[in-house]
Amino acid sequence: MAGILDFAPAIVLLPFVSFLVALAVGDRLPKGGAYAGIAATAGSLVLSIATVLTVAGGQTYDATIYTWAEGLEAVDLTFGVLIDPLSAMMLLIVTLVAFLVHVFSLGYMNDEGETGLPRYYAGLGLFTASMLGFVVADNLLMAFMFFELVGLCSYLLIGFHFREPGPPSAAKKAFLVTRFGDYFFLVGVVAVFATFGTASFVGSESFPALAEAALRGEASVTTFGFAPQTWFTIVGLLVLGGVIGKSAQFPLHTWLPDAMEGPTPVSALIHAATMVAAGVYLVARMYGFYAVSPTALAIIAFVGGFTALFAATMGLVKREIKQVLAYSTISQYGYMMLALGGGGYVAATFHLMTHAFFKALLFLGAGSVIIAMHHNENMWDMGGLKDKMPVTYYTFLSGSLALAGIFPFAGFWSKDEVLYETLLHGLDGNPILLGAYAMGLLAVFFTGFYTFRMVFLTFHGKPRTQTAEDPHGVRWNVKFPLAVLGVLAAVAGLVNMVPVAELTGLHIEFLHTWLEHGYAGLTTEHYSTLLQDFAGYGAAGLHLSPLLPGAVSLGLALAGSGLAYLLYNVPEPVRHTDRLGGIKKVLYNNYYQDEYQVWLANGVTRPVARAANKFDGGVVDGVVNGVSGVSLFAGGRVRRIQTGVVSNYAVLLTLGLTALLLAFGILGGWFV
Amino acid sequence: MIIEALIAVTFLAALVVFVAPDEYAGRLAAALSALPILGSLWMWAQYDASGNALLGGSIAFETDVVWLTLGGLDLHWFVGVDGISLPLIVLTTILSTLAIVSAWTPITDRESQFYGLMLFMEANLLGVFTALDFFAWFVFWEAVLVPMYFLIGVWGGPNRRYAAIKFFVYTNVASLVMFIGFIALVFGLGDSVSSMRLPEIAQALRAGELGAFAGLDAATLKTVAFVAMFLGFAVKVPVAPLHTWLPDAHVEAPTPVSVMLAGVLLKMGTYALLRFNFTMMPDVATALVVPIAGVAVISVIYGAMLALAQQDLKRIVAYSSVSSMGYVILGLVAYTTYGVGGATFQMIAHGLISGLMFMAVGVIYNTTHTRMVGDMSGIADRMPLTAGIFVAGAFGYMGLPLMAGFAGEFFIFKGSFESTVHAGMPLFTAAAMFGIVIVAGYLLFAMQRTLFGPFSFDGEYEITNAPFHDVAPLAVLLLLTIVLGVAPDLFFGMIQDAVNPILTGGGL
Amino acid sequence: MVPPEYYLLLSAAVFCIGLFGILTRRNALLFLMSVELLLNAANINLVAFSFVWGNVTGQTFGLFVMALAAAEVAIGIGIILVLYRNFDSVDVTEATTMRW
Amino acid sequence: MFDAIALQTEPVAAWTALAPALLLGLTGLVLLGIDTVSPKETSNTLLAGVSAAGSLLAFGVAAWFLVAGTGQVRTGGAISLYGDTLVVDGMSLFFTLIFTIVTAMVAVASYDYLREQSHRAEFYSLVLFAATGMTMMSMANSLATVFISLELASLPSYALVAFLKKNRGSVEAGLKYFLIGSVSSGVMVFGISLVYAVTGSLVLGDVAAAIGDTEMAGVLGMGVLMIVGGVAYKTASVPFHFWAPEAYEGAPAPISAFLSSASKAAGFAVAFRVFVEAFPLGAIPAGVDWVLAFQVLAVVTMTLGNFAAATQENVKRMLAYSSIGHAGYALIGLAALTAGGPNASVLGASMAHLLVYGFMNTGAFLFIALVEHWGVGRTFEDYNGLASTAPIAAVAMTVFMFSLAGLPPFGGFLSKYALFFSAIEAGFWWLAAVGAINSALSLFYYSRVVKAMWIESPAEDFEITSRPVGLYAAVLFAGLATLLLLPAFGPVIETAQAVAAALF
Repeated sequence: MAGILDFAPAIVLLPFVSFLVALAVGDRLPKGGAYAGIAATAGSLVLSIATVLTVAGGQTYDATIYTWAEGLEAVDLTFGVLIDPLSAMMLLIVTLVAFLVHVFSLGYMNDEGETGLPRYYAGLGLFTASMLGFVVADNLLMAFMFFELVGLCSYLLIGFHFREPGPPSAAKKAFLVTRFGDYFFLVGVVAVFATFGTASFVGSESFPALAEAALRGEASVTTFGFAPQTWFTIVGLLVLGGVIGKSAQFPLHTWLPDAMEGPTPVSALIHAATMVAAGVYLVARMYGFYAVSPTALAIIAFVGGFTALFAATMGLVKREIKQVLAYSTISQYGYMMLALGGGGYVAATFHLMTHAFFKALLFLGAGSVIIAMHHNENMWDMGGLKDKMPVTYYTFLSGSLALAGIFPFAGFWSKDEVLYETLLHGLDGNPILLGAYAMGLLAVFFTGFYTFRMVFLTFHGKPRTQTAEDPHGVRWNVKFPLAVLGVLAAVAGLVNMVPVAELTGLHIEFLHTWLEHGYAGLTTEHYSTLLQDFAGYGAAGLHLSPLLPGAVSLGLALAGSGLAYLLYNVPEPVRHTDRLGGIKKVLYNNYYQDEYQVWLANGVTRPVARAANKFDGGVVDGVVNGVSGVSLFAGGRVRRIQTGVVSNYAVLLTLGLTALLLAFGILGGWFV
Repeated sequence: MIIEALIAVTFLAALVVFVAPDEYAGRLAAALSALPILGSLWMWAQYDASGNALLGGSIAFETDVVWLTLGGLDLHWFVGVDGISLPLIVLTTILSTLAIVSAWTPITDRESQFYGLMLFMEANLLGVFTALDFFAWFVFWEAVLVPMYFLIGVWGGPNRRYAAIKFFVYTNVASLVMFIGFIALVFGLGDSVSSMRLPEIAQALRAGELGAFAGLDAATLKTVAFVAMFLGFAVKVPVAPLHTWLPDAHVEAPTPVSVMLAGVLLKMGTYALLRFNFTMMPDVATALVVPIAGVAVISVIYGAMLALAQQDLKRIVAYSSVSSMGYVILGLVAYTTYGVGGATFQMIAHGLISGLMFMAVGVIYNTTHTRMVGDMSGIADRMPLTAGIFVAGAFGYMGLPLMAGFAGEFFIFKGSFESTVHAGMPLFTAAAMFGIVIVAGYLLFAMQRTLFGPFSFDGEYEITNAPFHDVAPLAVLLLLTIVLGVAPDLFFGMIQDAVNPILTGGGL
Repeated sequence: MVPPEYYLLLSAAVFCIGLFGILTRRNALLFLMSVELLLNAANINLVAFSFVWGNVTGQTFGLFVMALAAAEVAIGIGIILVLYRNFDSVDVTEATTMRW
Repeated sequence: MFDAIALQTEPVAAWTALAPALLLGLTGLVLLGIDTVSPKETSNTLLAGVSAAGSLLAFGVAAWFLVAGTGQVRTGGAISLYGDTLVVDGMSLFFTLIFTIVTAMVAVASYDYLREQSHRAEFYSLVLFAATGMTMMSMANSLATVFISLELASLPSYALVAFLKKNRGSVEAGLKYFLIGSVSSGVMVFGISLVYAVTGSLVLGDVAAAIGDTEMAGVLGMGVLMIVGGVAYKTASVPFHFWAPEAYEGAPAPISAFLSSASKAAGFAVAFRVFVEAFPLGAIPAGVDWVLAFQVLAVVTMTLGNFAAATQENVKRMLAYSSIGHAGYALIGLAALTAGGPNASVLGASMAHLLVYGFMNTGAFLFIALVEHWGVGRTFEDYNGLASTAPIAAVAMTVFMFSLAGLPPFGGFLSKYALFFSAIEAGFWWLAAVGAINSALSLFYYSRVVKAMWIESPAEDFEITSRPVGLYAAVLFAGLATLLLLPAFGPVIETAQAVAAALF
């Protein structure tokens, strides 16, 4: 067994150690423990690179490293590490972004003189560790546990500025909404255990394999009286609940924009690489289980497509730069879901990767802008920053082009493939996919628009405020991460240029080949067979050139960007979105999603709780007190017999005796 | 003899402390209460028994002598432990000491009496968890009420008289109901038992040797007795709707007493349910699975909803206990290794975590002299350490993975979902599991309102970090919670070993 | 000879008269006398049935009863005396300081 | 094992089996003698000492007999004396233990209680004569001796209740006790005469032999019920209980203790023997169902007693009602009898409860005596914060209260549960259920005393100067006994059930 992969657990443990260090002695370390975190993530990054290289060498790794609960006459619950192409790639992404975010934090937190830095770096460390643990998890239970820890960290980091009113509330909302999704996830985990007796991802005894076998009639599992496929769909959708929560898909997306209350590097971490990615990654991780259930796939695709469009429209009218980015995140993860549902396993992974880079970049860029603007996030107060902070501007631009999906930046390739795959399988006679594809396509236009509206409002035109006149400078520790990511955002797409391959016939879709390695049950071929056999994807076997769809989406992206250019790339841009009138209000209020969810929480649940409380105090406890009250009242009456007049006693005594005599006389028949 | 030594030492400690001067009664009590901890840990280390004490398994540290004869039945002094009782003993000894330490600040008058009673209660609790003869067990079971009555009544809050008498009478009525049910059962067994030793009775019952008695045929008698005993124990647990004594008791009781009440006394109920109803009469339990699982789900959801409506931090935690103990009932009725074992594990986990939460609330109360959510805000600014532990404890209560609460709850959910006693168990489980969302709801709301946000406090007290001996118990409990959450097998192994015999035979 | 039932009826009548006296008389002494009637009702039975059964047990017991009646009266008079001292009357319904 | 066998094998010595009763009677006479020798300056200490010594001696002898086996199965069964009108057997000795120990405690306690009183000698001697009467009651084997010994116990009691001649309460109590008592004895003796009319005999054995083939079931039934009435009076059971609350409240506290413990027990002694021996369930005519009667009385009595006690303001009166309630519990001993049932254990449980009750209830009333001695008021409020000034006594009282309520770790717990236990064993689970409900309620009012003493804070400081030796000694002794009767309950219940078995 390859030595290097045996160190895979260390990838997880290093950031955890940094968490402990920062927690214990952070206040006595320079930079509040920042260096510990940087060192740890750097170490993890190096190890991840080594891992990727080893995996590229065709090796994989799956080992149980700890038995959490040993079942007596019952299944064991274990922790294990699973290294295959997918997790290796994800490790690389996570460690890279985490490392860069740690570096960036030096600029954003330390240089800005924040307090409570040990807490911050401890949070970052634990967050990274949890995410990495989730990535390498080799079974669903372990995945869930680290999934929850990720949630905890998001709570701690979003609520970092706990002395202000906003962040704690946002943190609470983030945890609560995702918790709601995790409820279904947990039910799903339990259901998986009850159905298959195991929750491991990999191997012939893994639950996706068993599910497939069951459907092929080669194995039998407990399906609680349902047809196997129906039951698998139910279980899959239960797990999907957690995904929808964490990946901020409709209708559980509402926590994400509020999460912008957290420090910007945290936003970068959450949205680019960790928490939100976790959901999509989970679906990819257990894709074999979803692939056998067309219903689940269709729902995933539709939710994804709808979310992509829905969030994009909301992004059109936002004022704060981070809000725009937040909605773009939701929208982009919608694409990934769309791809997964549409059978584009590789496309989804691809987009996951490219998005990680360009979204991290955009957030860090926004962060540097925010530093410059003295923590004012309103784009209408900015303008003309491109000359004052060129590094930020050009990297940010690269990220924006990627986000908008403009050729040849990373986003173009991945998004293009997402749409292509979906269309392809939709044309197999799958109208839901076609609908989802339509929505996704439409969203491309909006994406281009809001992205460049943001760019132009922020960097172009004339400075609209005093701060924008002379912004606060940023140092290397901000510029370095931006530079790295800027490059990646530009070139990351080149690893999988499907259309070019189509044209030239060269085999340059490296990611495809990459994901064809690894464990038998976890390869793209296997997935496509599953999709074909059980979901009918690609059954018709029709061929479709990726060029035309690519051209269409590119055209739309350009159109959107162009419109933004016309409207906002002027010295004195005006609020054109006001022309939307009522629609703008609706959009600006996010279709009143928050309102109804808050109403559900406060307007429905709390009154019910109060009613229950009244009932408890009045009826349930009332009965208890009533009993004692009645007893005491009865006692008060009983003692009244004792009048104190001895003659009455004589009377009562006689009556009592007579009563006894009569009763028993009649009973015993003495008088006959 | 170790068990006798343990109980005797604790009783003596109680006496010593009772006559000790108030000045250093607290320190003395803490020091003396370390002895039982050592003893219980020694037992844990030496533990070599296997199987269920009631079902023919080997019994560790066993003593068995005849005490007296009643109605042709021998009453024995019969004590011993198995994998179910040992963890509870460890929990009891550790929690008692921590509770005593946490009392140093809030208890300011009649200290020697207070600590004496605490130790007296601990001794009786140890008896409850070790006694294997019904009458000996029942003596301890009832004797626990006496110190609790005083602890609430003397050192409690403004409404303590009502709370104390309510607790006293309510639980006593329950014990009497249970007593009648059990004794009727024993006589229903007739000559097949010669003593009140629980193993004898349990095995006879599972062997189906129950006969007709007092005009009831065997089946009816068994059901009636089961229901009577279930009701009797359900009050202690408490299962909704028999829970109303609990919030009053908790709110009035001083913090250390709440810790013992939630941490250990409630476990008496579930422990007894497991030992008696679910071990001795699995056939009836499985026949009544729907109502039992029903009340379990109701306890979980209803209790959580009630907690959601509270403004008093202590009431929130009190009602959430009702919620958490509902899970235990669900696990017990599942009759799977993970279900029953998880229920037992959850007793320990909830003991630690609820103790932690009550202590944390107590520490906040010691400084602010209020527990009302509305009276304070942002106190994390002034007492960060306490706030931090509070947050950690709260997440433990919400079932955060790698903390004990998650282990217990997940075992229960897994066990009851895959349970075969009734087709509806998955639905019951899913319904009960929604509790994890509500619990997150009320704890997060409470923390947001009190710990976070801009600091404001309308009271004349100076809010600063709590003294070390207030925070130390919290830290210990938090540590234990995490240790048990990361390595549940510390207890879960022996628990399963003791639980598995219950799951087979006996009409199952 | 007189059938035994008649004795029973007689004694029952005397017993009822005594009881009636107890229920109606408020004067302690009269109350006491009524009690004597109860005892004598018993004596009637004892003597009569001693004759019926032809053993002397009943008669002997009758003597004991009379003796005890005397002793009872002695105590009773004493108590009535202190009652008069404390309540200035021998009305049994006067003494009602303790009730309920 | 001494010469217990000799005691009954040699006819000449048979009367020695009466030793406890004789000792008590003699002590009473000695006390009168002392008083006549020096009427003026009789030393209280001497009187108390003599009476305590006498009763303790009697206790010792009775205990020795019980251990030695006098009159018990293993030594040839009951010793019958004077034409079988008196028997000495295990049960009589067991009850003698109760009477004598209570008498001793009362005597010791009265040492302080009577310090300001005159006519102490009469007081002590009356107590001892009453005790003698009770001992006789436990031995009476003929309806005649039953009635005579009952009167011998009652007449001194009347005088004792009214002992405080200047105290209206005491006098009123005496009057009521006396009037109800005389009526009840009238009823009882009439019942006896009816039974005689039916059976032509008064000796219990002969009665039992004769009732089988009688055609006058109605008359017999009336007689039996009237005897039930007499018993109910002595045991302060409904509907003959009316004297009890006033008598206990008005009487000097030691006498309340004496009556509510010893006298009640004596009533049960008579009841057990008479109904088991004279009207055995096997032989009794169908119409005469005294067990049902006792079931009714038991339920009504315990319910009325407890409910009335729950709302009292006066502690002493609360105890009076609670003692009615306990009479109800003890009646289970008769109410749960069945032809061929586990009667011995039922009866034995009841006896054991009476023994434990003898300690805890006496102790409780003596604590009241202590409080009266201090001149603290009688209501619950007056007891507020008593524990802070008199912790030792308060602890003892707490023991009594919880033991009466049936909580561990005290004797009352086991005795009460043994009672319910045997009731269920006999198949009367509903009796146990009623008892359970009642004891739950009793927990409420007993704990009111505890609450007042420990939880409430005193309205104003008591000026408690004295620490009366005698009262303290008696109270603490009772408390200790109540505590020790939990571990030592084994021999008690086993003896009780063994001697009870001899009756069937």
